[in-house]
Amino acid sequence: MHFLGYILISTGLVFFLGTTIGLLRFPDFYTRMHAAGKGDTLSTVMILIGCICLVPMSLLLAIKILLIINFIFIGSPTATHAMMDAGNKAGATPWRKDSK
Amino acid sequence: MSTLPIWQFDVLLLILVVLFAVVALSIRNLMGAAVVFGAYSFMMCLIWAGMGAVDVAFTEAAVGAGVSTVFVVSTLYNTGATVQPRTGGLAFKLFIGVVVTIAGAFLLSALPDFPEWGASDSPVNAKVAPYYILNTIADSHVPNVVTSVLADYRGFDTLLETTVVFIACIAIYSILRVDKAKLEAGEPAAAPVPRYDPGDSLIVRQASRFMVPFMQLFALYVIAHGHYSPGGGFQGGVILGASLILLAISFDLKSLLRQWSEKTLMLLVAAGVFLYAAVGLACMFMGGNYLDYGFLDSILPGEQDMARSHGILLVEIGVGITVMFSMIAIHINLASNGRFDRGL
Amino acid sequence: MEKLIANFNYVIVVILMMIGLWSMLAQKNLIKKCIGMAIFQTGIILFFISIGAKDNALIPILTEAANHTYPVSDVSKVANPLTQILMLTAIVVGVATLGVALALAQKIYQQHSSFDEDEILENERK
Amino acid sequence: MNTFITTAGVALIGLMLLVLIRAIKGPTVIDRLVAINVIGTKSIVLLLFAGILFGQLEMFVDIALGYGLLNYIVSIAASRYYQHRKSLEPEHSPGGSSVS
Repeated sequence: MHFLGYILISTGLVFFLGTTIGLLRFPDFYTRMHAAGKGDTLSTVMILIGCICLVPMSLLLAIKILLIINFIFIGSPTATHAMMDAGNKAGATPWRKDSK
Repeated sequence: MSTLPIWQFDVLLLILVVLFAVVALSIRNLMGAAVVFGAYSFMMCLIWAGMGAVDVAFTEAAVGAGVSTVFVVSTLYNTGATVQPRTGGLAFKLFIGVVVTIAGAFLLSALPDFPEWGASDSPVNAKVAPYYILNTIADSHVPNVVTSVLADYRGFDTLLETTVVFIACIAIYSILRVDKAKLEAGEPAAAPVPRYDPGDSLIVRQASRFMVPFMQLFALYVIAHGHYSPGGGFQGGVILGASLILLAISFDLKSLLRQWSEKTLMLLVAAGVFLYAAVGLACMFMGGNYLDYGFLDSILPGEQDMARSHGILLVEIGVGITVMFSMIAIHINLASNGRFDRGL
Repeated sequence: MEKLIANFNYVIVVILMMIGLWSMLAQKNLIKKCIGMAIFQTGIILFFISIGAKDNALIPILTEAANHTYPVSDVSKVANPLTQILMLTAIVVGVATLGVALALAQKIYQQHSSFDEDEILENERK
Repeated sequence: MNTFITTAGVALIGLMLLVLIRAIKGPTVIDRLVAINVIGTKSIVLLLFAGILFGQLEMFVDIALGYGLLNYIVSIAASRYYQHRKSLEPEHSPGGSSVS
C-alpha cells in the first residue's frame, strides 16, 4: 500500500512537470489551456489518492479527501471550460504553423 | 528557525510571496494584477498553514479564493479601465523608493532586538497566551483554543470587529447606492433583459448548481464544528457568502436579487450583530458581566462550562450571519454599480 | 548575517511593508493603490503570525488522539492562539475595508472616468 | 515518509515558481489566469502535505476541502468579465462605464 502511495505521488509530480513545461513552451493560449486543464487535474487527483494510500488515516478522513477529489473533478474542468469560452469570445487568436 | 515543523516550506513560500507581490504590482493590465493578487493570497494561506495557524489559513482561503478577487474584478467590470496608461514621473517613483528604503532600513536596524523566529519564551508567547491554552477545556469544553479565545475570552474584540464589517457594509451602501427612480428619469429605459444571458454557458450553470448546496452544507458544518476543528463564524460566513456570489456570477445578479431583496439583506446584516449583542445583554440580565456566557446555564443545557460552549456557538452564528450577508451586499453593490439591477 | 537568517521572517515582513508602502505612495493608479494596501496589511499579519509560531509546536487545537496535546503538559508545544485570533478577524475586516476602498474608486471613476490620480486632479481643477 | 513528503512539497513549490513565469510573461490576461488556476489547485495538495508533516491531517483537510470548493470562483468571475467585455486588450478609453 505504501509502495503504491509513493508511485502515485511521484507519477503525479511527473504529470505536473509536464503541465509546467507545456504551460511554458506551448505557443498560444489554446494549447497552453490544453496542457493546464488536463495535466493539472490529473496530477492533483493522483497525488491526493497517493496521500490516501501513503498515510494511515481513518475512514472519515479518506472520505473527505475523496470529496476533495470529487470537487476538483467538477470544478477544475468547469473553470477550464469557462476560461476557454472567454478566450474564444474575447478573440484570442490560435497559433498557426505559418504565423511565425 | 530550523526546527519549525516545516521550515523548508516556510522559507521557500516566504520568498515566493515577495515575488508574487512584486509581480502583482508590476503588471500593467489591471485585470492581470487582480488575478495575480488572488494567487498572492493563496501563498499567504499556505504560509499560515505552515506556521500552525490553521484558523487564519482557513479564513484566508475562504476570503482569497472566494471574495476578495471577485470584488476587484467586479470593480474593473463596472469601470472601463483595463490598462494602466504608461505614465512618466520616474524621478518621483525613485524618490518615493528612496524614502521607503530608508524607512525599511530603520525597521531592519531594530532586527537584533526581536525575539528569534520560533522562540517559545518571547514576551508574546509567555504572558497571557499560556493561560488560554491551559484553561480552555476546563472553562468552556472547547478544544479549539482559537475559537474559545475569539468568542469567549476576548468576546468584546470580536463584537467590535463584527460591527466594523457591518459599518463597512453600510459605508459601501452610502457611497455607491443610487436611487433607481432618479436614475430612470435621466436615462432611457433599458432594454428588457432575457431571463438568462444566451451568451453564457450551460456547463458553468449546471456545475454551479451542483456545487452550491455542497458549499452551503460545508459552511454550516464549519460554523457548527468550529469548536473541534478549524472554523467558526468568520470562515463559514465567508463561504456561505461566496456560494451565493458564485450563483450570482454564474446565473445572473437578477436571480439572486429575486431571492434576497435589498431590505432583507440589510436587515439580516444587522440581525447578526444584534444576535451577538443580545447574547451579551442576556448574560447581563442573568446576573453576570456582559458576554459572560457562564451565567446562561439556566436557559442553555448543561452546567456552566457547557453553557459557555453553547454561548460561543450562538455568538458564532451571529458572526456568520453578519459576515455572509455583508459579503453578498458588498458584492451586489460593487457588481451592479449600486443600481441593483444587473452586473457581473 | 546569522542573525539575519534566524530572523528571516522579519526581513520578509519589512520587505512586504516596503512594497506596499511604495505602491501606495508612488503608484498613480487607484486599483494598484488598493492592492498595495492589501499587501501592506498582509505584511503586518505575517508579523503577528510569525511571532506566535513556536519551534516544534502543534496547531492550537487540543486533541486527545495520536498527537496528545491534551492534557497540556508543555505550553511551548502549542502555537500561540492569541495572535492568531487577532489576525483572523483582521483578515475579514481587511476584505470589508478593501470593499470600501474599491467602492470609493468606483465612485471616483463615475465622476472622472479615470483611475489615474493626475487625470483626476486635472479634472478637479477645471 | 516525512522526508519523501517534504521533498515532494519542495518540488511542487519549485514547479509553482516555474508556473509563475507564465503568469509574469503571459501576453494576455487569460494566460495569467490559467497559470493562477494551476497554482490554486496545487495549493490544495500543499495544504494536505503540510497536514501530513504536522501529523494532524484531520485538521488541515477541512481547509483543503474549502479550497477545493471555492477554487474556481475566480476563474468563472474573470471569464464572465471577458464574455461580456469581448475584447482581450482594449485600449484605454475614457467614459466607458456602461454595463454591457
